[in-house]
This record gives sequence, C-alpha cells and structure tokens, in this order.
Amino acid sequence: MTLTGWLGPEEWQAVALSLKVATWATLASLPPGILVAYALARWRFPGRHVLNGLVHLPLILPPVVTGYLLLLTFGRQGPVGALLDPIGITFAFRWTGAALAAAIMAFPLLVRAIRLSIEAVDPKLEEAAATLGASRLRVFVTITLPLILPGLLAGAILAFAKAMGEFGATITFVSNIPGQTQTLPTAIYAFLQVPGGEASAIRLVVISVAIAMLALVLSEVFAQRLARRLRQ
Amino acid sequence: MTLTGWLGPEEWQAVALSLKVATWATLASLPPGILVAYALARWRFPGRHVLNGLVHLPLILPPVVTGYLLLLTFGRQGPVGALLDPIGITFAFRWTGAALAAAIMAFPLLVRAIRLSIEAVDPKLEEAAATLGASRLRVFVTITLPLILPGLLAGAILAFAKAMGEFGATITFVSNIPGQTQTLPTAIYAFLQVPGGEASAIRLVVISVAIAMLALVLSEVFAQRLARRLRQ
Amino acid sequence: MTLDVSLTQTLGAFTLDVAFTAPAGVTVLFGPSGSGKSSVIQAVAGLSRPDKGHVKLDGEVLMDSASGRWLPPRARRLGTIFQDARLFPHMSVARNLAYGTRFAPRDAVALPRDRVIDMLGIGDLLERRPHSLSGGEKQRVAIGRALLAAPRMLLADEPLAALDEARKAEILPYFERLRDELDIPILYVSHAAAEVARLATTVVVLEQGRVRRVGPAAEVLGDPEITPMGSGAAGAMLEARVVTHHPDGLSELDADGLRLLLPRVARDPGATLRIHVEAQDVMLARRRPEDISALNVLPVTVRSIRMGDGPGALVQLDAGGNLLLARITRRSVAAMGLAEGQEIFAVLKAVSVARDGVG
Amino acid sequence: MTLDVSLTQTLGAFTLDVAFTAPAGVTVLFGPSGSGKSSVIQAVAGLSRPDKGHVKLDGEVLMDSASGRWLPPRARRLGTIFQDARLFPHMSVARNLAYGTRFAPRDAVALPRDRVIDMLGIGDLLERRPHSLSGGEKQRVAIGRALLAAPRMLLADEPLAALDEARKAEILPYFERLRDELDIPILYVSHAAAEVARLATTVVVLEQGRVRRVGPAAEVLGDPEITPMGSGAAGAMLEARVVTHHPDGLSELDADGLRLLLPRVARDPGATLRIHVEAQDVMLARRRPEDISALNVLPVTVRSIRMGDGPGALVQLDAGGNLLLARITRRSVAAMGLAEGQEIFAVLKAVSVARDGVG
Amino acid sequence: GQVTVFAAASLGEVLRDVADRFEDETGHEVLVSFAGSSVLARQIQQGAPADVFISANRDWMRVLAEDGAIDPDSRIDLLTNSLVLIAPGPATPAPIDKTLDLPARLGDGVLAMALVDAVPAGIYGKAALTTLGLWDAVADRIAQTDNVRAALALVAAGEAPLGIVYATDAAAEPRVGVVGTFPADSHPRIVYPAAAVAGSDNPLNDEFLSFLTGPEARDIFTAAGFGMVDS
Ligand SMILES: Nc1ncnc2c1ncn2[C@@H]1O[C@H](COP(=O)(O)OP(=O)(O)OP(=O)(O)O)[C@@H](O)[C@H]1O
Ligand SMILES: Nc1ncnc2c1ncn2[C@@H]1O[C@H](COP(=O)(O)OP(=O)(O)OP(=O)(O)O)[C@@H](O)[C@H]1O
Ligand code: MOO
Ligand SMILES: [Mg+2]
Ligand SMILES: [Mg+2]
Repeated sequence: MTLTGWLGPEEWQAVALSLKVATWATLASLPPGILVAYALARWRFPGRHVLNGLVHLPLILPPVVTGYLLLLTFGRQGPVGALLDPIGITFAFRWTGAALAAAIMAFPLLVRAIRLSIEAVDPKLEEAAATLGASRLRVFVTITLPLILPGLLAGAILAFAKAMGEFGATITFVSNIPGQTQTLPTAIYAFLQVPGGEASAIRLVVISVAIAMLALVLSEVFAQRLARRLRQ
Repeated sequence: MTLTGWLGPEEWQAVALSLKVATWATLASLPPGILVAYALARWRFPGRHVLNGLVHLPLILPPVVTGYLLLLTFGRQGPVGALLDPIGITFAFRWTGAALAAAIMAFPLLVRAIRLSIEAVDPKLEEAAATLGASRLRVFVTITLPLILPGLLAGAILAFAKAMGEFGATITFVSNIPGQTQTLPTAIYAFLQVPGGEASAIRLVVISVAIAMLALVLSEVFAQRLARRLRQ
Repeated sequence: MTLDVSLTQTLGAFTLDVAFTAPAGVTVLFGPSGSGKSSVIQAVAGLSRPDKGHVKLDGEVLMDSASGRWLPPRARRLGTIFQDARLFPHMSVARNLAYGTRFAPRDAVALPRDRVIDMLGIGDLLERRPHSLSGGEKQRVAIGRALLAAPRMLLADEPLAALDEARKAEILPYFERLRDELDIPILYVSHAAAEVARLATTVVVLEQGRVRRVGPAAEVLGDPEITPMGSGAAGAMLEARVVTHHPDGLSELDADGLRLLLPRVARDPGATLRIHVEAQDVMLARRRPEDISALNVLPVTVRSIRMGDGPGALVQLDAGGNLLLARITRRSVAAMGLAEGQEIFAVLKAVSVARDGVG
Repeated sequence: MTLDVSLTQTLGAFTLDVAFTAPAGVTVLFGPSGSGKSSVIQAVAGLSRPDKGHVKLDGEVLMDSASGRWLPPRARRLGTIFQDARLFPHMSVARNLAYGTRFAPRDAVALPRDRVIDMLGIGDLLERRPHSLSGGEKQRVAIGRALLAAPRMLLADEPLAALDEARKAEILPYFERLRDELDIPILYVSHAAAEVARLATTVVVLEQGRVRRVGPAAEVLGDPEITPMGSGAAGAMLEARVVTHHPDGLSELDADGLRLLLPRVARDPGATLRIHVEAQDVMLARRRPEDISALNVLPVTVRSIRMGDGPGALVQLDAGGNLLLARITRRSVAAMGLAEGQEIFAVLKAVSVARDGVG
Repeated sequence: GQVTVFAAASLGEVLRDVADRFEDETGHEVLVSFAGSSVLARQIQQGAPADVFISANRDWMRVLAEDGAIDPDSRIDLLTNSLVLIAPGPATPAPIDKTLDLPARLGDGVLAMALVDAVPAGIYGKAALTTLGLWDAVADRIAQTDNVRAALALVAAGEAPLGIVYATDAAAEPRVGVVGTFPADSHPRIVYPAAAVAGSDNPLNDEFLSFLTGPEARDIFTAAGFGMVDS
C-alpha cells in the first residue's frame, strides 16, 4: 500500500501543506528567536521581564485567543494587516498565515531552548574572540552560533513538532480551506466533526505523529553528535 | 473596582478552579517528570527514543486528539478509567480530569526543562557523594535535586503557565461543568462564541495573563537567586 | 590494613594492567601524566569497572571479576579526595563535612568531628559556602569530609595539583598528620616529586599503564635507576628526631647519628619527622670544607656512582647508615676522582632543605 | 613601544589603584594571589572598565576616563593569552590560528604564519581539535593565535599556571623567544618566581591593588627589601654570553668577566642569555674551597647584609659588577664574620642552576 | 470557476456531498472550510476570502448583516434541524415532555450538551429544557463541550448516559440511539441561514446558493435528517 494510495488527494495536500507550514514557521522564527533568546540571556535591560512575558504569552493564552488576536492584528482590517496588504504581504487566510500562527505558538519553546544554550556558552570564549579583533556580530556568528548549534537544533525541532500540531490559533486565524490553509490538525478536526470520520482522522494522526517523531529522533541523534564534537 | 466586583461569581469560580487545576497539574507531574527527565538525561536504555517521543506526543498532536485519547483511556469505560473507578479514583468530568489533561499537555515542557538541568549537573559531584556512602536515591535527593532546583522551578512555572492556558484537551476530556471543570480558557472560549462576548473574554484573558506573568517573573527572579547561591 | 590491587582494564587505546599491594601508611602512585594513576584510583573507588582483576581490603573482597563480586562505591567506605575538591556547592562547609557521617555504619569508629576540624584548621569556615573558599581551604574541607565518613582507607587523586605553591605548602602538612596521627592507610596519586618524597611510605611507580617499580619510599626514591623519571624527586629521605631548638631560629635534628641544622621545624623536641634532601642540593667535598656558610657537613661513604647521559652524575652516599643522593657533574666526578667506597664529605645548606622538604 | 597605564577601579571590597609604564620587552606583573594582577590585564585588554585612569600605547589613547575615550577590546589589537587557553572548541587548530588574522588591519605587519607555527612547534597539530590537545599544546596554539592577529602588544595572564612542571618547562622557552626574537612588548602576569626571573625585562610588583615597586628585573629581583615577598624569586639574573660547549656536556659562559660552567645550554656560542641564580643555591666561603664538586667558585664582595626575621639572612654580593644574592643562615653570617665590603667567594653548583634558571 | 464556502462545522459530511454533486454537475470547484460559526463569522468580518457563508444560527448571520459583511439580498434560510435526546446503544424511546424524569435516567452520570450559553446546539437545548421545566433539575449535571460533535462523542463512548444533539448528528452515529425528539415549540426554531459574502463578486455565488435549495441538494440534506426551510 503506497502512501499516496492510502491517503486521498485532499489528505495528501494537508500533509504537504503541514510540512511546508511547519518548515517555514521554524525557519522564519529562528532569526528573531535567536535574537530574543540572546537578549534574554545576555543583556540586562529594563523591559526584560516584559519581553520574557510577551514571548511566553502564546503558551499561556488559549490558542483560540491567540488566533483571534492574530486575526485582529494581521487581518485585512487589522492595523498590521492593513499596512502590509497594499505592499502585497498577506497573512490572513493564506498558508503564510498558518505559518505565522504556528511560528508564534512555537516561539516560546524555541526561545527557551536557545536561551538555555546561550547561557551555557562561556562568555570567556567570546571575550577571547573580541581581543582577537572580532566585532560583536562576528563574535556571535563565528563563536556563539556554532557553539549553540545543538541547542538550536533541539529548539528548532521542538518548534517544528509544535508547529505540526498547532490547531486552535491556526483555524481561528486562517480558517480551514482545503489546499490553502487546511493543515493536518485542521484536517483531523474536520474529520472528527464528521460522523464516521474517525478512521480518516486516525490515519492523519498516525502520519503527523510519525513525522514529528522522526524529526525528534533525528534531532536527538544529531544534537548528541554535535555536542560530542564540541566537548572540550 | 475590586476584583470580586469586576468578575461575576461564575467567572470568579473559573479563576479559582483554574488555579487549583494548574497547581495540581504542576505538582502532580513533578515526580514523574523528574523521573522521566532523569532517565532521559542519565540512562542509556533501549526504549529511550520511544519514551522521548511519547513524552512529546501531546505537543505534536492537536489537543482535541489528546483529549479524545484521554477520554478513551481514562473515561469510565476506558481501560484505565474502569480500573480506577472502583477504587474511587475518577477523572472523567471532575476537576481532577482537568488537572490530568493539563498535566499531560504540559508534561513535555516540564520534562525538557528538568532534563536540561540534570544534564548540567556534574556527575562528579554525584560520584563524590557515592564514595561518601550515599545510595543512589540519597545521592539524588541530597545532591542532584537541590542542584537542579532552579531548572525545576523554571520548568514547573512553564508547566503551570501552560496548564493555565490549556483548553482543547481539557474540554474534550472532561467537558465544561461550571464549578467542576469550567476553567478560565473554557470560560474565555464560551464568551468568544457569542456575539458581543469579547469584553467579558478580554477580562478573563487579562486575569489569566496576569497570573501567568506573575508566576513567570517570580520564577525568573527566584531561579536567578538560587542559581547565584549555587554558583561555585 | 592492606589493600591488594590487581587490575586489567582497556580504556580506549590505553591498557591498564597493574598489580600491587599497599601496606599501612601512604602508598603513592607516582608516574608521568597518562600513566594510569587516576584510572587505578577510579577502579579502587568503584567508580569504574575493570575488565578483570580484584581489589581486596584486608582480605575483604571489594571487587573480583572471577567471582563476579562488585561492591558499589557507597559500600566500599573508601574516603576519596579528588583534585577538584568536589564540595557540594549547595551546602555549607559544616553540612559538607557532615555529609558522609550519616551513611557510616553505626559500629564504624569515626574520628571525633572536633578533632578533624581542629587538625585541618577549618573551624572558622563552618558556616561558609564552598564558592567563597580559597582552593586550599576547599581541599582541607574535602579531606575532612572524607575523614568524617569513617573511611577504612583514603584515596587521594592529586589533591594538590590544582593549587599554587603556597597552597600546596599549606595542605601538605595535613596529609602528613593523617599519615602520622591516624591509622588509616592512604593511596595517594601524585606526579610531583616533593610530595612523593615527603609523604610516601611505599611508592608504586607507574609507566604506560604498568607498574614499573614498587617498594618502600626511601628505596624507590633513592634508586638512581628510577629517579631520572621524575628528576626532581631524586634525593634521600632521612628520618630524623628533633633534638632541640636553638635561639637563632635553627633546629637541631638527629638522623641515626647524623647531626643536622635546619631552619626551625614546627615540632617539639623528641618528635620524629622526615627530611627530603634533593640530590641537586647536595655538594660533595673531598676534604672537610671550612669557613663556609653551609652548616651541615656530613662524613659519608660513596656507595655507587651512576653516570647520566648528559653532563650529570648521581652519587649514592652512605651517611651513617642513611642513604643520601647527590647530583653533580661528571666533570666533578672525574676531577675529584670519586670512586666507590671512598670517604668524603657531603655539604648541605640549611636553607636548601628548608623550602619544602621537611614534614 | 611603551604602554602607559594608570587605573583606579573598585571591585567589590577590593580597590585597584595602579600606575606604571611598561617599556619594550617583557613587563611582568608580579604579586601574591588577589593583588590585582588579572584586574590590570582585564582593564588594559578592554574587558573591564576602570572607574578612572587611562591606558596609552605609544601615545595612542586606548582609554581615558578624562576624555571619555574608550576603545572596545576588538579595536585595541592587544593579543591576549589567558590562563585557560580559551581555544574555540568547534574549530581545528588551523582555524583557531587563522581566527584573528582576518580582523587585522590590512596594513598591520603580521608575522608570517609559517614562522609562528614553526616557532611554536605546532605544525603537526593543525588538523587537530582543541579537546584532543594536551594543556601545553593548547597554550602554544593560544599564543600562536594571539600572534597571528598582528597584535601591537601581548598580554598574558598566568599562561602557565594551569600546567604541570613539565608543561611549564615546555612553554617557557616560547615566551623567551617571543621576547628575544620579536619586537612586540609583552605584559605578563605571574606569581611564579622562576618565570619572573627568566622572562622579565621590567618587573611591576603589586600588593593589595597597589604598585609596590617598579623597575628593571635585575634590580627588583635582586633587592633584598622586595624579595621576601616571593621568597623563591630572590636571586640574581646574570646576562651571560655562551663561550663554548665542552665535550663533557657542560657549557662555558661569560657574564661580564665571570666564568660559569653550566649543563649544556641550547644556544650557539656567541649567543647571550640570562641565568637566574636563586639565592638559596649560593653558598659562601671565606677562603676558596678546594676539592669540592661545585664547579663555579666566584670571587665576590659583600655589598649588604639583610638579616631576616627568622633564621635566615640575605647577602647581596658584587661579582665583577654583577649582582648576586645568597640566602644563608644568620648563624653563618656570625660564624663567618661577614661584613660589608668583605671579599669572599660564592660557590654555585652547576646543576642547581640547570633546573629552570637558564633561558 | 471556484467557490469558497465557509460552513458551520455541524454541516460536516452532508455539505461536502452536496458540494461534490455541484462540482460533478457544473465542473466548478467548491472549497469548504468547516469551523464553528462564530470563528467563521469573525473571519468574514476580517475580510476572509469566503464567497458563501452558511451559519448554524441566525445570531451570527444577523451580526454580519448589521456589519454589512454579507449581501442581504442573497440571504436565505436554508435548513432546519431538530433536537433529540440520545443515549448509548439502542435506546428505549420515551416521550419528551414535562414528565420526563431526567435525573433518574442520568443516575450518577452527566448530560452531554454543547456549551449551553455559547454554542447554538447548547443554547437550543437549554431553551428546550427550560421550557419543559426540566432545566433546574439537571443544571449542575451538564457536561458542556465546545461543539456538538464532542457531546455526541461523549454519549457514543458511553461516558455520558444521555446527551442532547441535533437529529442529524444522532442519525449519523450508529453507537447512539434516539430516546425522543424535543417538541419543535420547546425551543427557537433551528435555522441554518446562508448568504453570499459582501465584496465577493464571484459569479458562481448565485448558482451555488440556488443549487443548495435545488432538488438534488434537497435529497442529500433530507437523507441526512435535515429539514428544508421552504417545505
Ligand atoms: N574513559 C576513557 N576512555 C578512553 N581513554 C581513557 C579513559 N580514561 C582514561 N583514558 C586514558 O587512559 C590513560 C591514563 O589515564 P589516567 O587519567 O589514568 O592517567 P593519569 O596517570 O591519572 O594521568 P594524569 O597525571 O594526567 O592525571 C590516558 O591516556 C587517558 O587518555
Ligand atoms: N568583579 C569583581 N567583583 C568583586 N571583586 C572582584 C572582582 N574582580 C576581582 N575582584 C577582587 O579583586 C581582587 C584582585 O583580583 P585579581 O583577580 O585581579 O587578583 P590576581 O592578582 O590576578 O590574583 P590571582 O593571582 O589569584 O589570579 C581579589 O580580591 C578579587 O576577589
Ligand atoms: O455548527 Mo456549530 O457552529 O458547532 O453549532
Ligand atoms: Mg590523573
Ligand atoms: Mg589572576
């Protein structure tokens, strides 16, 4: 039984879309995630606790609320949405919006993981690099970043897994349009709404679990290998 | 304007219940969380990757699916529920079930945080304790545990915050019985379902955010203080 | 109490294959970096599992690959002192000290807490936290912690290596007091010659995972064959008795009839102690030199002369039954016409010995 | 090139308040633990901000609290070598070495990479990772890394402290070569007397955050007033020229007319080097001793005698214009009837000097 | 052409069947996004790219009409539904009136409903129970779910001995039986209105809306247990 045979075209579409959404959500949230994690780990500034709280908001709020807030902000009528729409950037009801929702929901997990790795990097190595003439940015790119790779990877995979599973904020923000915004979790939800849809739902659950597990295991193995290489 | 005046009695009940549920969810998941984190951090055993995957499942699955699985397992007709019911332990439609759902949803976050702290404890200190005659358990209780307290605290607060916000799995598993299982997120959800309910929903969102933020900030401050005390 | 060790263990590319017996007193594992000293300690402590062999303490089997017996570290009751003190950072010094006490068997004869604290001079530190202690203070607390667990034996893996000279000088006497005042055997790892010379009752010389030589300290260290390894160690150890203290700050000692003047030693008259005389601090003279600043001129007999590969030579001397070593140049050997059996004089500056050789 | 330092900085309960000028050559910051040596290095490197003061390199202001000028570490171009080598664990040795090169200004005159690698003997390590290097190898790579960044000056904070004696002996010559072969001034922290004696051109003695003494190395180390601090350091430094190597493994040297015999030194005839003679290795004799093993007997004049608090005394000697120090007992001073201006003999064993005093 | 339909989750399978039929007949493509009516309504307020909205109650449609978010001319009341009391397995029918002894039938169990103040099926159910004077006796025994399907699932799994769901839901779940149907006058009329979204100038809207009321759609809807408003 081939995978394509087992899954209907719409389900197949949902798998592909979920992968795309989760991948982009993860990749796109890495740069801001690293920046925020770095700020929280290394800088002492007045709004530190507030920033930390903000980052954690999506964890605390019911996802539906996060979804509504996203809709109110990034919808066409929303302040940011209205700003971006004319220049061709639209999130609401697009797969990009699904990626945005997933990214925001996964953000606290990503930031936590990266922050911990940054805190584990010996600032003395960064000082050493500075005495050799490297600018702050160069120090970060050539020293800090490579040293936090294992943690970064772990955080990214965690974010990816979370993004694969995100439902509440996604369906609220970008709805559930097959082929456009219907991800695996929303597809599973749709099946659960339909009498007798359990079998299909279970099929999709198995697939999404398999993907996320694979990512998890691979990341563990890879992170361990990286860490071993760095062990001084 | 007093808090009691601002909130209706039912809303007030939801706040109290949410606090109870989140507190118990956090406290009760600490022992298994520590055990699993320790196993993942320190032991090499065949099912390690599987265990790690299982722990992460609630993160990957849409919460509704987790809720259904809980219902099928811990419901009165479920295999575990049927076993526990005669001995007076019931989860279905009880606040205990809400706590169980919240605990399971928060479990991956808790385990991750604790695991990282355990990995940061120098095994040499544990070896030193062993040479002084302490059994494995004593070593854990007297050395490892105190040393991971900052991470434990951080993980517990993260879990608490997540538990405060958990909605999908909770409502699916234990539904929403005012006073019994109506937590803040369900109350928020309910307000969002009716036209014009936004104002009430926002009130509750503010409260739940305030509680979680307070916990976060306190934990950060406290963890930093602990860490400073331990710094060798 | 005797520790009987026989171990085979493969560690990566390295193979440890040693067997030795550590009698009462201090047995020093001596050898260059990477020779397997720490690996032996780990195996004896139960922190690693040898592939083959046994560890027996006074006949009790701590581990034996043949019978499959293996006591976990906590059941061995070997007080272990590590290079990095490994104090528990979340406990005060007092709680660190108390840690092992509660795990000691009821019938174990523990040292009185006050005596240990007193002996180590850590009475003022009890309320402090490890991170606020200096390196030397940390090690003293670590020693106390190990002692108060009522160990049957002490293992110490380069307890002084991480300390600077001043701290080393501060700790070394405590180990000497352990050796001299307590009845607990000590297995002590070091690659510092001065430590070995001052502490060792028995020396086990390791090289590349194998035992190169075992024997009483005086014999091993005075053996010209073995000393080039740790050249600084070459020298003699004299057991000496304090005769009296002179008002000008010098102490007079007697080593089997040899009269020595040294800067004041911190012992009462009548006490015995050991003096490490480094070979390179010993000058030889064919005639008794006069009008010189050196206070100790000892009549000696040349026992053997070992020419080195370089410009040096090691001369073994008999000083009234004591063994002395002198490192001089081959040119001097020739110029002085030294030969076995010749009666000459060894000249020893009081201050040379003073540095770190008295314990 | 001259480094001009003036700093005031409060660090917790500790106050640093120092001012000194480091001329070309090696300036050693010398002083007991906690005297503020590392704090000075940190401030000069730009890794901490002093409350007040300035740091100027050859007139260029690196920082000045008065004008508010502050160059960040990366712009100072001071190659810094730390006690813990701080190699980048994720890079090979080659990439570690190359790290600073790309940040050096285009017009900076960098040392040729091959020469540095050669000088430090790290050619075989290039593909290795830091974690697989021994402590000594790590430090050599760290030195190379600092040099290849084309620094205008080197700062070294106890670069040898974490190493054992063998490793120390392995690295020290590299610093001597830096001093002798390169034109880069070095600010070097140490509290090990032997290092100071071998390396220092200028010595800055710190005590409790203040400068106790600054001056040319020979002067500071030969000053009986200052030496009790780091008693091992007491001694003299002689600049000597290699005259010839004898076939029996001895080298003949000439220090301003003094003829010395030492175990073979690794320099060609004609080369100059410095010899550290520790005060406690110098014996005094009123008459020229004969038939003794010591090869170096030097006619000297007593310049001053400083009685210690204990049994010791420090005698400053003039040896043909060179300064020598001898530590003997007060009893000997009395017995020999030493007095200023007296002509006597200093006796020096060749092997005493051999240990670590030649560089 | 393509038409995007935002439809209440409770229309689930049946609307998909209707859409399939529409696609077969016209060759156009229909994309259906199922979610709670409230979620969809808010999304339409925020400019969701929907062409047609089918709500599970009139309130949200009215809100959208007041906002000018739908085309008022296109608005129709499409379907009706009825409310049933269900129990696990094959149920023994009983009359649903004032005499119904709900507490006895519940035993120590709970009555599964959708959120009684928020979700349409729950609101209708609460109204019906109140009218029949049964509400007070069970008010604290009600397990409320976020949607009607979850209430159905509770009964199907045997976790709740009774539940109140739409007749259409009960018909589709073989593991539950219908105890009885609530009298139509015990609650406000259950109506599913449909309308074209304002600003959607999709020419297919009219065609699709009229197809919904056409004979083929009618057959599918009624087969699933829905009533047609115009009948
Ligand atoms: N777990 C291990 N895996 C691989 N090699 C090991 C392991 N443990 C020790 N070795 C190797 O065994 C050898 C002996 O190590 P050991 O630490 O016992 O030496 P040592 O005599 O204590 O040296 P040092 O004086 O440097 O402490 C070294 O070459 C070391 O690299
Ligand atoms: N950031 C700081 N906060 C508080 N005290 C400090 C700080 N940095 C240094 N000190 C104190 O300043 C004093 C000087 O420290 P410093 O490290 O400069 O000494 P040092 O001469 O390098 O000593 P060592 O030889 O032990 O390295 C010490 O008493 C130290 O405790
Ligand atoms: O279809 Mo609904 O909006 O769950 O009643
Ligand atoms: Mg070792
Ligand atoms: Mg320092």
